[in-house]
Amino acid sequence: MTDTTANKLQTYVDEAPLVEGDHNFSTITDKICSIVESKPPRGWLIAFLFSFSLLLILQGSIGYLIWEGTGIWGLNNPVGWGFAIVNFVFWVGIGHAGTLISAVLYLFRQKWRTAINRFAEAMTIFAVICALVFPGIHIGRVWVAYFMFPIPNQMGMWPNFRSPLLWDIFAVGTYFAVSLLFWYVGLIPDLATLRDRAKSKVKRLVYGILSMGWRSSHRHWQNYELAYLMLAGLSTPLVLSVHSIVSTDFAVSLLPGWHTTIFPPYFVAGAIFSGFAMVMTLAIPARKIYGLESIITIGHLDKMAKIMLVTGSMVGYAYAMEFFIAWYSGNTYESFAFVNRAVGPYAWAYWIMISCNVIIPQLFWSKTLRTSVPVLFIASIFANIGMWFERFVIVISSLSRDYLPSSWDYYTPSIWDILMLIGSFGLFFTFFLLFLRFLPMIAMFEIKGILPEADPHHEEVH
Amino acid sequence: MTPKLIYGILAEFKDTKSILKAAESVKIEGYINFDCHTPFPVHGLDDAMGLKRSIIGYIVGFGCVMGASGGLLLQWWSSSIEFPIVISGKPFFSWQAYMIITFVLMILGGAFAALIGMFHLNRMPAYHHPLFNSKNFQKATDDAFFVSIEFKDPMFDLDDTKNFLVSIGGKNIEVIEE
Amino acid sequence: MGSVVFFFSYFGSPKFTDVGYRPDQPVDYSHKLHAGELGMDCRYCHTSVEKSQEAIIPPTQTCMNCHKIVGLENEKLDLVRASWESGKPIEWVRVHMLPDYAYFNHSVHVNANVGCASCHGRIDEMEKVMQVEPLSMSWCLDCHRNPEKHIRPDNINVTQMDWVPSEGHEEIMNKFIEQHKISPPEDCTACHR
Amino acid sequence: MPQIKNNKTEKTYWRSLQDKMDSKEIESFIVNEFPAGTIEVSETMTRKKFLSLMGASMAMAGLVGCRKPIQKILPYVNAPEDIIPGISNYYATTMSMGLNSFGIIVESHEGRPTHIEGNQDHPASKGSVTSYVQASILDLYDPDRLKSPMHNSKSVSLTNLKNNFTPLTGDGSGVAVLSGSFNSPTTKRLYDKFNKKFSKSTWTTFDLKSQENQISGLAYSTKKEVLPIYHFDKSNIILSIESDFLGNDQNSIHNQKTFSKSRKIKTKKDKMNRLYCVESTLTNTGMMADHRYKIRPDEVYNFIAELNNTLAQNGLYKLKKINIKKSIFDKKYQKFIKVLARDLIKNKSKSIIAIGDELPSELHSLVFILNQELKNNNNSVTYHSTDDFVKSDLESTKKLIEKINSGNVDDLFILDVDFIHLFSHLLNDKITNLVKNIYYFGSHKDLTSKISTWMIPKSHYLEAWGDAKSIDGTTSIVQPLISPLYNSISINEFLSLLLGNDISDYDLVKETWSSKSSLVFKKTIHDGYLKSSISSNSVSIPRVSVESQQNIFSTIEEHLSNKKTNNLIARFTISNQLYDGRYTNNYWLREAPDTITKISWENVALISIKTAKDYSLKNSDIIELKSKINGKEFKIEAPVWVLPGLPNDTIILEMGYGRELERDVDRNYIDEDILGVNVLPIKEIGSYYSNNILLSKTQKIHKVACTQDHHGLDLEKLAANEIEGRLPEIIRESNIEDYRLNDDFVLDYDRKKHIPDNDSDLPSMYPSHDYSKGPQWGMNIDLNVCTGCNACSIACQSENNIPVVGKQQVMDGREMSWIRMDRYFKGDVENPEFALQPVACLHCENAPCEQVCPVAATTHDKEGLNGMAYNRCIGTRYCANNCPYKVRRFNFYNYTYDTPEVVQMANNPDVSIRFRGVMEKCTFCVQRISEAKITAKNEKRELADGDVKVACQTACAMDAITFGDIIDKNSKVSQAKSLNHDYSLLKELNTKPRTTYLAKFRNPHPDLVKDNNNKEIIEHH
Repeated sequence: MTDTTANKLQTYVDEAPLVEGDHNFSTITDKICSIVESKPPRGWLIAFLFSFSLLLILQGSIGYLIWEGTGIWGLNNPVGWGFAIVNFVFWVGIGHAGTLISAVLYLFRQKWRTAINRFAEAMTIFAVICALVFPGIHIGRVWVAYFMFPIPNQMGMWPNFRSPLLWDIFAVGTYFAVSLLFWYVGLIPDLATLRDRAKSKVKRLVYGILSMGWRSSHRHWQNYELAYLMLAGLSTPLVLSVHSIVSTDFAVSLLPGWHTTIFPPYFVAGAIFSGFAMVMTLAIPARKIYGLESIITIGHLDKMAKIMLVTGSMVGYAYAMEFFIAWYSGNTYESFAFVNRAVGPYAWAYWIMISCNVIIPQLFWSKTLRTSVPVLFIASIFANIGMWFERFVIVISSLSRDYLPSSWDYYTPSIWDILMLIGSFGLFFTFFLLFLRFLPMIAMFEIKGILPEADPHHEEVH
Repeated sequence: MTPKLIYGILAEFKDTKSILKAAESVKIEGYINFDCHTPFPVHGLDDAMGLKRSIIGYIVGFGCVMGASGGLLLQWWSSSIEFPIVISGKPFFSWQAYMIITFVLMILGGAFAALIGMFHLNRMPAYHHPLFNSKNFQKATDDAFFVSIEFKDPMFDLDDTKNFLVSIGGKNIEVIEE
Repeated sequence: MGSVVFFFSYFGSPKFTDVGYRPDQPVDYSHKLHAGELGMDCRYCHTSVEKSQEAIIPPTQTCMNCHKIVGLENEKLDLVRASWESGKPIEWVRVHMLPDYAYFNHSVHVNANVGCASCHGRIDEMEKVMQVEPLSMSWCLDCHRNPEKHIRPDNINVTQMDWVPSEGHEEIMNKFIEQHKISPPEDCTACHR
Repeated sequence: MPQIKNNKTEKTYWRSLQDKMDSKEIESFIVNEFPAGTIEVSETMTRKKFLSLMGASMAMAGLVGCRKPIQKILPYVNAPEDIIPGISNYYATTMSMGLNSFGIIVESHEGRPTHIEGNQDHPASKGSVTSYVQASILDLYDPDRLKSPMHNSKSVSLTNLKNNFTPLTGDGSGVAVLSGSFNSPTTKRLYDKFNKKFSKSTWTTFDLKSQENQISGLAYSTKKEVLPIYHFDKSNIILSIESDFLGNDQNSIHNQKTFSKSRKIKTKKDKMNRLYCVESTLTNTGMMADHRYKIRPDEVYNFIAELNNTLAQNGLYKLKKINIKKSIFDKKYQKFIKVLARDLIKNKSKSIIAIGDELPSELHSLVFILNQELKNNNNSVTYHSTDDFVKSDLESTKKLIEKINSGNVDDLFILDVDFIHLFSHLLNDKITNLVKNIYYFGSHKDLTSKISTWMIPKSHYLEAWGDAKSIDGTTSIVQPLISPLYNSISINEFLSLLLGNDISDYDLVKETWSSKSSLVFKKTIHDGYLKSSISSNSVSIPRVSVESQQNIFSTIEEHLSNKKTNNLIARFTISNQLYDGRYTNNYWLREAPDTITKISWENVALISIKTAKDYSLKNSDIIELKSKINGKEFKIEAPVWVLPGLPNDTIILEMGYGRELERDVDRNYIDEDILGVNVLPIKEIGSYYSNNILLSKTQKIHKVACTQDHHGLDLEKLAANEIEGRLPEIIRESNIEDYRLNDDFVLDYDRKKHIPDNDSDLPSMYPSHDYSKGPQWGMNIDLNVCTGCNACSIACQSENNIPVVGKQQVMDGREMSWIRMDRYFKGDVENPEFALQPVACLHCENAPCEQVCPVAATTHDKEGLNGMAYNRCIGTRYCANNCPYKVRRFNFYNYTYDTPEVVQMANNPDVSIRFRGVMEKCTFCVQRISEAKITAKNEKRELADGDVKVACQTACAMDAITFGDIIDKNSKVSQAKSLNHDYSLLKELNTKPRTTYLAKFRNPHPDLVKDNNNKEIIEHH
């Protein structure tokens, strides 16, 4: 084609090509399948062993927790919730980017999502698993946790559907199920690819079973695409609702600092913020190790950085609003709760939160920083830290000083709190590394779908 | 060994453009039981093959309704019929509080409907299919585009169909046995 | 999933696990003989059933009231006599076990004309006492929700074992319940403290 | 609980006894009352309850595939007539303490005493209890008690002891006996016998907290050995000089009962007494005072002298002026004295000057004169002879110690006094060589038992027959509730052993009472006291001419100090937790936070804020205190705690701590070795403060478990200011005068926030639930009379099986007590005002805790109770978070799993024991409510007001707590709630609490108001 047409094409696609380098269908297939088919790089092995040992720590401390009782945590009378709940909300938040990227961006026809949606979804699922661990173990009597499910029983008792905790169970549970479906449905064609390329019998069998006998028939594609669209359509409101519902754990209570109507939107913004941060934290090393720079391009990182900038600022705005409303309400308890956050005994946590979530993202106003990989990497890690502290501040500082001063107390985490936090990362990364090893981390058929030659009319653009 | 039955004929095409044309002409020729196999959904192929819109949307809708109504019913029955308990002095059926779970279950119902519906319409899982006997067909999940015409098509004739496929530019024509 | 739920909620329920519990007792005392054939009133031995939360297992004394005179040779009674002489109580095995966090009160039920048989079954036909009702919470609630099935009119003795409600019994009892302000509680606090 | 029932059960009890009333069969009766079976049954019962822990978790939803472990039932072999299993009996008996004794009603389950309440008709208890009386039941089940007699640390059987224990022969030369003071006629009788038989022996009595000075002081003026009893209900003006009559006092229940009578406010017109308090420590009485003035112990002489003179100037002309060279008090103080004096005179015969019993005797004499000139004597203050008592005697104690040190004692008999703990610093180290035999009659393996050749275990008062007298002379019989758990004997039995004959304590008591007819005897046992003996000791004191008392004034003159001193003084007080140390092993009392400092488990050295600054000390720094006592230097180390409202350069030290015991059982969460500090070494025996203390700061730190003011709030202006802002709303109060002008002042705080006056107008998304059908339970707490003593919370602990969690857990903020006694300081740090507020579950109608529980474990019943179904609770702790009053307590660990079986016998079988991971809280004593309801149903009657009395309510001697049906407009509680100074806590949250509070009133003297109307509130240690 001529330069002019080339320019036309540019303006038509309106963006830099989503896949760089001269890729065609088969190179894409080879590139991505090879990761699964060839032996893992040493980096992977080391990372896996490390995170697996962390996972063992988690298991150990959970065992001890169930044996000894909740007392091993730093909890006390006013502060009934500690790290466990903080971690829960943190992980649920992380779990947001995945489905958001695939579902929402899919509905908005954001083609660039294809490069990252697969492992963003994977990340979601593993994060939600980590999240689900904590409400499970934080209760005093784990062995009767089933009371929370509506199971017919000899007591004739049913759960209390007014309780935000129960909403959580349903919301997060559903979110997990739907994300899993969404992810799996997306995987089927690629699993078929792996099946067809598989050398060993075992692999062919396993991938064969998983791919459900997919034969890339177009009559299937038709249902498949619509179903996928439907799932995307369903997950979008779900994604937005889940963290809103999680936020009701706090918003519905009457504790000063928790009882806030701004929580739902601001939790969602925070969740997206931390979610993208985590995607960034994972994508950057992954693309380096597996040499996927051509598929997960700087362009992608740049776009994610922009989203982080936006959501980060939204969160910042929410922080400011909280203060304003607290002051404007004229409610002494309310205003004290927030002043206490900023200058009280937990001020240190508060200011870590502010600097990580509000100040650092402002770096992304600059194009050069947005496109510098190390900056992005470090910033994203800070964002994760900041978001963890946001939950810490909300949960602990509010609880430690509520209405009656006589019961005020200070909360200090015990060693077990910290071990479990670390351990949860072990759980997360173990899963994630296994995913990288055995499943295509990038949606091949979708990438193919956005290659220029995928468009039947791509040669006759004039 | 018993003589193998014929399933149909498989022809390979080089790119999206040609598969589109091929599908079109197969349709025009009057074949019904034919199919295209592409590594990714190729746009415009539905019309080319003359496929009707998928009904999966209705299935999902049904799933949503079931989920929502089931959820609300459960909450209403258990809290105001089965065992009414005074909680925070609120009415037994405090619907405001029950909306959330109702909504969530609606989504869940829909999602499962979508999955099951899709599998059902595609008759999946189907672990055994004649096409899998073709070595060449494995490319279908990589970078090759195929048209397959089934034996049970009224117009099917081994030689005519073969020639027809050649005429519309099909490569590596293959007869697939069951 | 559903089957798992069913598994637990059926095979786990007292209906399945508890009903039919019939432990061996140190003395094979026959309710069939005493309550059935001899027609002794339950309250002869279970004295405090109208006054206290517990119906009490009778002291050895009670047995000896009669067995000082009758059944002197009966070796079934050796243990009873031994206990009487040594002053060591007989170790009966509890049949109807309520969990310790459930506080059941015999007196209030008996005084509300709930028959013994409603919970303990036809004791008068049992050689060895057996649990016939699940004694589960939902089972309690069933009766608390519609007591008219089990409450007896004043002229019927609560200890009468073979009594069966007559036609239209429930209508009569609904009136009775209103008159006597019988209000079986469904609150948690009624049984759990 | 319904008194009617008590009487009924007791009646049957007595009918059954009459049948076999000749003393021979009494033996068999005592045996029969507690047949071998009983204890076994009750044990299995508690064990059963204990199993309910595991049961609670496993048995639910029948999830247990395998069935529960086989349960054995042990019936009685020979059923005692009076015991119906499952129905608790109530017996009257008496607990004596020092010179006073309290009539009590003991609840007993299957022969197992579980709970103590006051005896309505007994003048010394009037239906209520002190925390000591309440907790004394735990001592009965103390697993560390001495279990059998020991000879040279080899245990001896009781019969063996009784047969060949004849330590005393001859005239008893070289024999010395040391005991505490006692009021039991029988013991007195044996005491006289002993002194007659062993004429050469010396019997010494010693109390750490004694009325000796008071008695001798009064004796000097009145020529009679008497003690005063104050009648606060007959007085408008009360001055307390170093006297904690509402708190740690012999007769505190009587004092509180009468005090609250003239303190309760119902309408604008009601009068209210005015309490002035002058003290060097900080006491519950001080916290109640309308005017509290701190004073250094060495200034008390001056204060009383100046008061005397001012009174003399202002109308009591008969009083002799004391010549004061130069007043050491500043203007403010002198004005106070002037106002006070006028106020006293204005209320002649309607005022009281109460003075701390440890103060020197001449002051007591003078105060007697003052009371006399104020016409209080025989009106608001009556005097009661103490001739029947064997009283503490300091001088002879000193002599005894000399004798011991100089080796003139061969056989030393120590009767239930931890001799070494008290006197180790005065005793010769080689005491074991100096004294041939030491016989120790006591209950624990303490320091004294270590040096003694013979140890004879002492029976608990609920295990032994005996008798007792109250200060007013009321005589009563102590009847056992249970046969001795261990091989122990009562003091009477021991004394008669010493006299060479082995007689059962029942016979001994019977003998003492032989003058009375056996009918009277029985009636006395049944009622718990002898009607005819009420205030039989009272003596009317003829007027004493002031002239005859010259040298009182002169002695006082000698003691006056002419300039303000600032040398360090150590002021010693009796512990609020352990009394004089006798409750060292009572974990209820140990853990109940001190009523003032809120510190549990230990004692600290309390100092004022200024002193802390001067010596640059902060909380829990360890200081070393040195003091020279007749030439020898002694020192102790103790952690510091800063408390507002203390005089400067004065260190308050609580006695009774640091008493080392040898323990048989070791608990997981309770660290037995936490004993506090024994401060006695630096205390000069007899004096209540020591001068010239040397203070030096060590580098050591000792973490102290304080249940309030965690995390140094005082260091944090932010928090302090916030509390200052909130307090007036949380604890609403008014000066009585302002109240007369504006009697619905409590609503002003709400109106300021635009909160509607009545709850129903509060906006809500939901229609409110209909609670119109009765009974609807509610509670009301009168903050105006709450002294913050711990009686209610310990009563609750005893009634509801609340576990003890130990110091570490308390430090971690996990104390379990259902009633949190909030204590706030108000006003300026040097002279703060005090606000007290007991907070238990308020049973909100719109309970925030309920809606957040995912499993409906905490729900409302139709009578408005906010119930907890422990076995449904999964322990999300969400309810606790969402409780604005923070009254829910969580079992972070399995605190009860290692409760010794004998301690489990103290458990109330009507309340389940909570397993770890379960939330618990006040239930309005739901077990008592259902008991009352069922009894009413069985008796085919309606519930009457007063049928249900909750544990805290009965315990409270101030009658601050009322409980009942709020639908019944005539019930006490409805009337209290209808008062217009009744308010609900945090009303704006629309929780509609069922427990409401009556506002606090202060009654300052108009002329003094401007001095302390500084309304800055601060929270401070």
